[in-house]
Amino acid sequence: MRYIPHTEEDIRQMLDVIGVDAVDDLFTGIPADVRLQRPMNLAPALAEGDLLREFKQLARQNATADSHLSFLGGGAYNHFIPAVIDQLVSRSEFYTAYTPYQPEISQGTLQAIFEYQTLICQLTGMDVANASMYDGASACAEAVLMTARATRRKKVLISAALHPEYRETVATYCRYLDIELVTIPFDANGCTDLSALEDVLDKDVAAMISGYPNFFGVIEDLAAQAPLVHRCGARLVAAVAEPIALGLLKSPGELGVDIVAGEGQSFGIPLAFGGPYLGFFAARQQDLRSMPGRLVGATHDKEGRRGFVLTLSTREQHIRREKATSNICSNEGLCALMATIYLSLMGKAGIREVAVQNLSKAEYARRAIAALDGFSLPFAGPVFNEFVVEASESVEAVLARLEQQDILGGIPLGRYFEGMANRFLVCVTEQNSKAEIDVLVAALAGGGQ
Amino acid sequence: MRYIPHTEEDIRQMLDVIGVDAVDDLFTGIPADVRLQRPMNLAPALAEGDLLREFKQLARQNATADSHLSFLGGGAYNHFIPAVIDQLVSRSEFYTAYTPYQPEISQGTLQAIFEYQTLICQLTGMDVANASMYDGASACAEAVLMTARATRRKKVLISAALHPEYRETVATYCRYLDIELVTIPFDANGCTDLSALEDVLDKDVAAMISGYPNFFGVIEDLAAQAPLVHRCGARLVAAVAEPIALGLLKSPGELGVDIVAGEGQSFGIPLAFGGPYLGFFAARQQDLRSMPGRLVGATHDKEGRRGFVLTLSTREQHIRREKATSNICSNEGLCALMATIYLSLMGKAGIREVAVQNLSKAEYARRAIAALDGFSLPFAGPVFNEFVVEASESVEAVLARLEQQDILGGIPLGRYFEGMANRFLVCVTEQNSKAEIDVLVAALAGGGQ
Amino acid sequence: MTTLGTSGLILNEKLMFEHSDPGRKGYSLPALDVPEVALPAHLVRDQVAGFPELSEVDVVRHFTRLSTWNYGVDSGFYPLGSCTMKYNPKINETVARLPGLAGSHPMTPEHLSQGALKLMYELQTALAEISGFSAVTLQPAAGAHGELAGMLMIRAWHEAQGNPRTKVLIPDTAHGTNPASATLCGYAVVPIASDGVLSAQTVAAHMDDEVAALMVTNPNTLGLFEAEIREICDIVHAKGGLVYCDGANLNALMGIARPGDMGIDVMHFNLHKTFATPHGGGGPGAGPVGVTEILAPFMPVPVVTSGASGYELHFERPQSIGRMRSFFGNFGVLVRAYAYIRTMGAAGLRHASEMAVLNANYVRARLEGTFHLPYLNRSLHEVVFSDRDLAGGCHTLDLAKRLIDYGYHPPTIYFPLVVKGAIMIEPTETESLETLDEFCEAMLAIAGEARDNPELLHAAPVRTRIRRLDETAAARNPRLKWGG
Amino acid sequence: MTTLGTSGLILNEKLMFEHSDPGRKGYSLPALDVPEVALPAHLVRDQVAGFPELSEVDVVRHFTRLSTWNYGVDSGFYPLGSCTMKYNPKINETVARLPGLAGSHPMTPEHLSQGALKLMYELQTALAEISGFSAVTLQPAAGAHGELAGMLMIRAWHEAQGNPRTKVLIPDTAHGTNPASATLCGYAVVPIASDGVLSAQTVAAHMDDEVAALMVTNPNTLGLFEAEIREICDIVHAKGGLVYCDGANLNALMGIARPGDMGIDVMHFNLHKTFATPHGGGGPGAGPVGVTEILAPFMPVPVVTSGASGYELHFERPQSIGRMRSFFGNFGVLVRAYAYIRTMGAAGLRHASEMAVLNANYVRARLEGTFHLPYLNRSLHEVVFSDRDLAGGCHTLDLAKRLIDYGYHPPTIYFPLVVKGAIMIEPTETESLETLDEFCEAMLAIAGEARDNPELLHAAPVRTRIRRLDETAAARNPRLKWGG
Ligand SMILES: Cc1ncc(COP(=O)(O)O)c(C=O)c1O
Ligand SMILES: Cc1ncc(COP(=O)(O)O)c(C=O)c1O
Repeated sequence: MRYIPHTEEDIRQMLDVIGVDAVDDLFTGIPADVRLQRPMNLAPALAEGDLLREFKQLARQNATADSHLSFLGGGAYNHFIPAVIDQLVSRSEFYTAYTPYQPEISQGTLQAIFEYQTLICQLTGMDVANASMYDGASACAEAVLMTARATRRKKVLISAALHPEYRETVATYCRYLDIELVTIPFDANGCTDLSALEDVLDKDVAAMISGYPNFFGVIEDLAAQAPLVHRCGARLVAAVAEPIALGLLKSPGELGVDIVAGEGQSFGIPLAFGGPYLGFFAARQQDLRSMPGRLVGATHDKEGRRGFVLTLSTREQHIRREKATSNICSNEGLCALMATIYLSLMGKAGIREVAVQNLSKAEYARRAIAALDGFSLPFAGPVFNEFVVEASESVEAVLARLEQQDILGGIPLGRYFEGMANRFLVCVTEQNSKAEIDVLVAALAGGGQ
Repeated sequence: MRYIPHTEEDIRQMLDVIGVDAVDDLFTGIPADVRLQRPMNLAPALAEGDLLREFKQLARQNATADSHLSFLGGGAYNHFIPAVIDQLVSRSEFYTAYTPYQPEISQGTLQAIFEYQTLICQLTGMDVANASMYDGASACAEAVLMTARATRRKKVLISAALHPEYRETVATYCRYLDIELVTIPFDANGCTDLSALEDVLDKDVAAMISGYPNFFGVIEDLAAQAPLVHRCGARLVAAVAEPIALGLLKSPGELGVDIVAGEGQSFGIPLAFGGPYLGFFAARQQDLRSMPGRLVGATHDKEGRRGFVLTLSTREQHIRREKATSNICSNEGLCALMATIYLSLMGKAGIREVAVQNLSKAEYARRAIAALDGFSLPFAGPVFNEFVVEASESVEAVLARLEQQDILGGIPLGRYFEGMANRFLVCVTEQNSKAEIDVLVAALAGGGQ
Repeated sequence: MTTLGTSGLILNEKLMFEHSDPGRKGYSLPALDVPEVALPAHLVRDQVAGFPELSEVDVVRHFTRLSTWNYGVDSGFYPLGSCTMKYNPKINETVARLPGLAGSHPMTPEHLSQGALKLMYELQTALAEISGFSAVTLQPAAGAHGELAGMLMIRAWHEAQGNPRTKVLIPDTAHGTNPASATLCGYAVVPIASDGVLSAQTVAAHMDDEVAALMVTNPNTLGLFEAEIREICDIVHAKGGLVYCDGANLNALMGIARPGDMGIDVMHFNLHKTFATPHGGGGPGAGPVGVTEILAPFMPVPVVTSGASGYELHFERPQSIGRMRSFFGNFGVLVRAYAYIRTMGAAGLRHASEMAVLNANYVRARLEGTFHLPYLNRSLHEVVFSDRDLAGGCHTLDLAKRLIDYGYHPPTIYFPLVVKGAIMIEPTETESLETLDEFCEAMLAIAGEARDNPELLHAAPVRTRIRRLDETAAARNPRLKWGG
Repeated sequence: MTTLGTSGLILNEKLMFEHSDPGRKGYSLPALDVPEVALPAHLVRDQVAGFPELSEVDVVRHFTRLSTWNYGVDSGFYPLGSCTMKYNPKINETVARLPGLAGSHPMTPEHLSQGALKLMYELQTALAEISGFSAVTLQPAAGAHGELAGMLMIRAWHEAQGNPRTKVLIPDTAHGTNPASATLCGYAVVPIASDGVLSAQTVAAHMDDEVAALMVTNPNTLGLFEAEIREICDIVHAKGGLVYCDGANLNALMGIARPGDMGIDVMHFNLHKTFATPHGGGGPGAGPVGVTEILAPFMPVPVVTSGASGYELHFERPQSIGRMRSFFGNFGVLVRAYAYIRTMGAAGLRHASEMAVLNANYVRARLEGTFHLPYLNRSLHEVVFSDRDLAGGCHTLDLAKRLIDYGYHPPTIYFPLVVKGAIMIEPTETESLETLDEFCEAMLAIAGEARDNPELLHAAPVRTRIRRLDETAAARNPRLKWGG
């Protein structure tokens, strides 16, 4: 076994030093009645070459943007990933290390996290960001819990236009914590209904949670939500599933948001059938000590040299145990590193340019589809790189027809929203050329005739 | 341009320091009449994502062992490449460095070459090995030149069963150096004809060059050649195109060979349409100072710590210029590193086991094909992992039929040898499962009916 | 003797923001091939203030240099107890990057994701066999996330029985995530004292019908098998409670004993520990959860099933606790773990556990005479010493820092809390006798230094680019971002 | 000021053979699925004596540690003159590894290798346009191999004219490979003196009808343009000779001037220099050769052509010098170079040359007052100083070693031979002003140290894991293998 270095002779020698006769003697502490009395029933071991063949076989059974034209978004986005990222995160000093408990031999990870925290703050307009959460949905759930802690209130409002998986995750986390979740409907623009929000808001409300952009791709009017929410002493949480948008849209911070929880997958992280992704989490100074997750801070060594350490860990489970701000321990370190590299490559100009490309391409597609017979746009609000299309026939039929032409045309919304059986969500990114969009439009048109 | 860091402001500042007004002023040393007065006519620049798409498109137009069953050998072999190799040679300290001129910051490369030299000596049974040559063919040509230098003789005998591209390369190198090349025919075993060899050998002969195994896959009887060659004071050179064989076959050193020149591609180096590969070169102590190429030696620093340096460079072009033992400068360093890693993974047991698998699989295929109507084995000599098949119809027809079934069945020999229009060379490695071999045999049989 | 650690040339590197040069670019995008669109001005921000402007070269050098300040498993021995820092096989990195796996969108229709779903299904099945549970969910992103999922299932089960109960028993050796997870389910945590191992008697004493569950770790964080586990489970079950097992230490047990066979009801796996997936500088990991039949209906949605028309995602599970996150789990991590299981096979996994235990016992045997060993029971995959016998006023922290100078990653320190100045060493099975011997010699040498020249420990590390950092200053005046 | 270089933790590592443990394995092979065959005993060796026995973990750590003792372009500034150590783009590494390119067997029938052949054809065409030659062969594996191919073509052409001639003129600034390559073609080398640049007069004085060729480097190894090149070519041609150009320094000229337009007949490219392919710790490179129309028939076989039925390998070329090697060239390197050209485009390549020249002139301007500059002509892509003005008995070697302590790879030293104590600095265009400033400050600081504290230079490097090595001992008593 190439991963296990022990030779027979090594084992002999080690048993002698330990003073037992056989490896089995090391397990005498395990009572016989709980020991497994048979070999495990697993597929036979594969040599490396056979393993590779088997996994290539599995890989071939998945459609991807290499095999299909893809217009799928909905919380996971097909953005270009510069080759630099994988080559740098493949440096074993990064990916085979663990949490930087020993700062003197973890400065690479620590400085990178410090930079990551800075980039997230710059992007979101927040004061502090943590070192990462599991994903956008769980980060959003942690944000909900944090607002309840910080405000000592137990009611949380959630926009019906928030990503439904985020909503479900929030519900799971709140399930036994006596937090009441109230859904705020959306309006004809596909935006959170402000008057409905105003109606529900009261002094028991800990927070309002809005997508930015929301699940329909629509850019919520956070500037209008913020004063309403703040008036009741509640927190406004923006959940950002597509953070490329932040290269172009007003930052949540500018709009009065208190907490930003989001999904960083768009920042150079592979689609990978849904994970590992990157939950990012940023807040105002006021909530610093309620924050979940790890934080890296700058300090200095004995000789005055700058260095970085994990800090404020009295918030965390390993110190505070049942009183911790979260149970999170391992987070998504390497994904945060990918995002840090992505953002450092894109920089000030690139993040803007890629955002503009997404916006423009989605708009081009949106107009073209809207002009087709049999298709319409149910929501009027401004969108970023996703939009909802309504078909005059069943979405399943439309999408199946597109599949015939190797197009993954969008996400059916019927599974998430009642009354949306004829709607689907189309995403267009900088990866979709005009020619590809034209193919999609023609395919939709072709079927509509 | 992401590879060029200069901003307009940087350029301005630099021009000021230099004391010129414009970048163009730096080129005043180039007379106007040799300057290009138009933009170069090249395809437009591609963004990274488009480049990747374009290269994927090119890549799709090549058949490989992923798309076809491959039985191609002939100097380039489809062996399994452990994933470790690419991940280690992708460490930028290795692949973005150059020749280790500054040993204090090149010890990684230097120690690895020292280990490589050791491994090649162990494998070939030679005393000294250099740091690499371009490939097997050019290494073989350099060996010929070395024997002429060392013996001060001008006639070199070459087995007709040597890889034809090696033979051609030797001819190119010798073209204007007044070295006479004499071909020694092969016999019914597909082996160099010993009596023909004996006939030609005389005191003018600098060397005899034999493949081991030879181009037909046949294991030459070097033990018989050596005394004949040595009797005339000539050198016996073994050219090893498939060094996996050395895991099992007597080492050239044991058989009396003086110089081993070979191709190291089999040792973990991708097929890559023929290069970059790895020329390895090893010799006896007697020829040390005539050797071409770089050598790494052990030494120590001021404080007695072991370290490694380039040594004996008075043989080389940068010191000796027109009197150098070769003109080689850059060699195949990274490929030598790949081979070093490959051999360190395979080790004593692995190199033997993989050799036995190649031998056994080739033999299985050989017997099965020999049993087919319409196919026969023209050569009787013992083979390693390649063998010649004779068809009763044209090879082109046979191979075209196999291609229809996505099989790359072998290399037609008619292009290299007169009278071999009906013969082809089949290679079977550890990568070909029994099932694959059975498919090949069935496909051959199917067409023969 | 030359030590593994020495000093050599290392390059300094500023923060990326300090390298930034206005107008410099590190990206490329194709020219926009559709009309450029503008949003209404009130929606649009200025360029992101403070964002860096770097060339690709700047970025590559920046992170390359940063990496050289780190220490990974590929650098050397990393006996970080409780974290199972075994070797991360390289082929697993390769297969996880196959375009058909890394490029698969989670919203792709199921019939076009059969490879991914099959892999998940097969992994669930293998983990169930290894652990002895009936069903496995792959959704949780890490161990703590698995704990939360598992404890939520326990609570949901109690709710379904009509009484959620109020308390969870947790031994003092437990990891901090255990109480934190229990709290997130609305339970009060009752810490219970163990004497190295938990006695059935103690559990019985605490067990009542307000106790929803006991959370154990087996082997526990002292590296000791909870020998009374079966009896303990019976006691808990008899009072209507359930038993959660923190499976962080499964590396001691593969093929040897199965938590599901011990009476345990729920357990999370740490794929980034037992199943060799890389720790990534702090994640991503994956924390699948195995459950007995009674808890299966409560698993998070969706569940991967195998049906007549292929593999499917099953959403309609009325008793489910719901979703733990978006999509289906840390798939890229699952790919690596599955590759590991397929590479090892049943005998290989068992051999891994055996050698992990052999290695821990060997280190124990070599150090036992010099370092204080608070619990003398037979160790499994890790061993916990204390700093009691360290001379010269030196503490565990000093020893840890001095190990850095010797070229090793220090063990886990000051955990578990029941051992004062704990030094928790988990070698894992991928370390050779040669490595263990060199490490033990370093440990013994440091013990000698503590006696003869304690300043060497207090001053350590001295070979690193920077020396001991002022953590107090960091916490007192938090600087958590550049310029901030 | 903190310098780039500092010292930090580095791990020692033995030779792989010193780690070996009998019976340990680092490989896996599927079980043999056909009957095992044995060869006659007299053909079979014993196991390879001395071969290592290591686990995969051992191997990974071994080479990981070794790598940390190296310095690459990704580590930092590497101004190794004449070698054009520019940044190696990462996407090029990615595309070279695409399975359809990396896995393509060179004996695959042409109609099943159209992607590879197209790439080669397009690269030939692009290189021809960049250099101004009519035809390009991609076969040579490195610059020196290209020189040999080019000089063989020159000789073959002369042979075809009926007189091979006997001599080749080579200026004293030339790289050692130039005379060595000429010798391999059976020519006598006549070194000719230049005064920085070659004068047409000098060439005329040496030119006669025994001279087969002049080998120039343009810009030459002093970084100076051979301004009389056109006249020189005319002189050589007038006497029936041909002009070879060592194209190692093409990075100064892209889009600005083309060797083919200057009267040059043959030139090799160094793709690993000008076209950004990685140097690999000493190769592989690639050394394509461009030729004028009259020499095209002599190019090595096979030649890649584009025909009605697609791209083809053309073998039937009766005047060809033959093959330079097996197969078609260092294809993997060609892939990267082609990717580079497609990324840069015409304007990008020209910009690269401009910025390379700007960078060299900037370094020159900053150091000129302190370091002795033997030739005052306008520099192109590199600048050569001497150590004449270095104080304290310090020489170029001392400066170079001290630069290591400062965190830089030293420049090329003691070449070209015409400058005593040459310090040959080629920054390349991928270095930023910030990097150049820091490097220049280090150079100036070292010049100051030479004056004030020369021992710092003599003792250097002190920050590296090992100090200056005894090269004399290595050569006197060669130990070229382990145990040998
Ligand atoms: C015993 C134990 N339980 C739980 C955890 C938490 O696991 P994770 O970090 O994967 O969330 C750890 C992590 O170190 C652990 O050691
Ligand atoms: C001027 C010059 N010519 C020729 C060469 C030889 O090129 P290669 O090393 O690619 O063979 C070099 C290499 O450094 C060089 O600098």
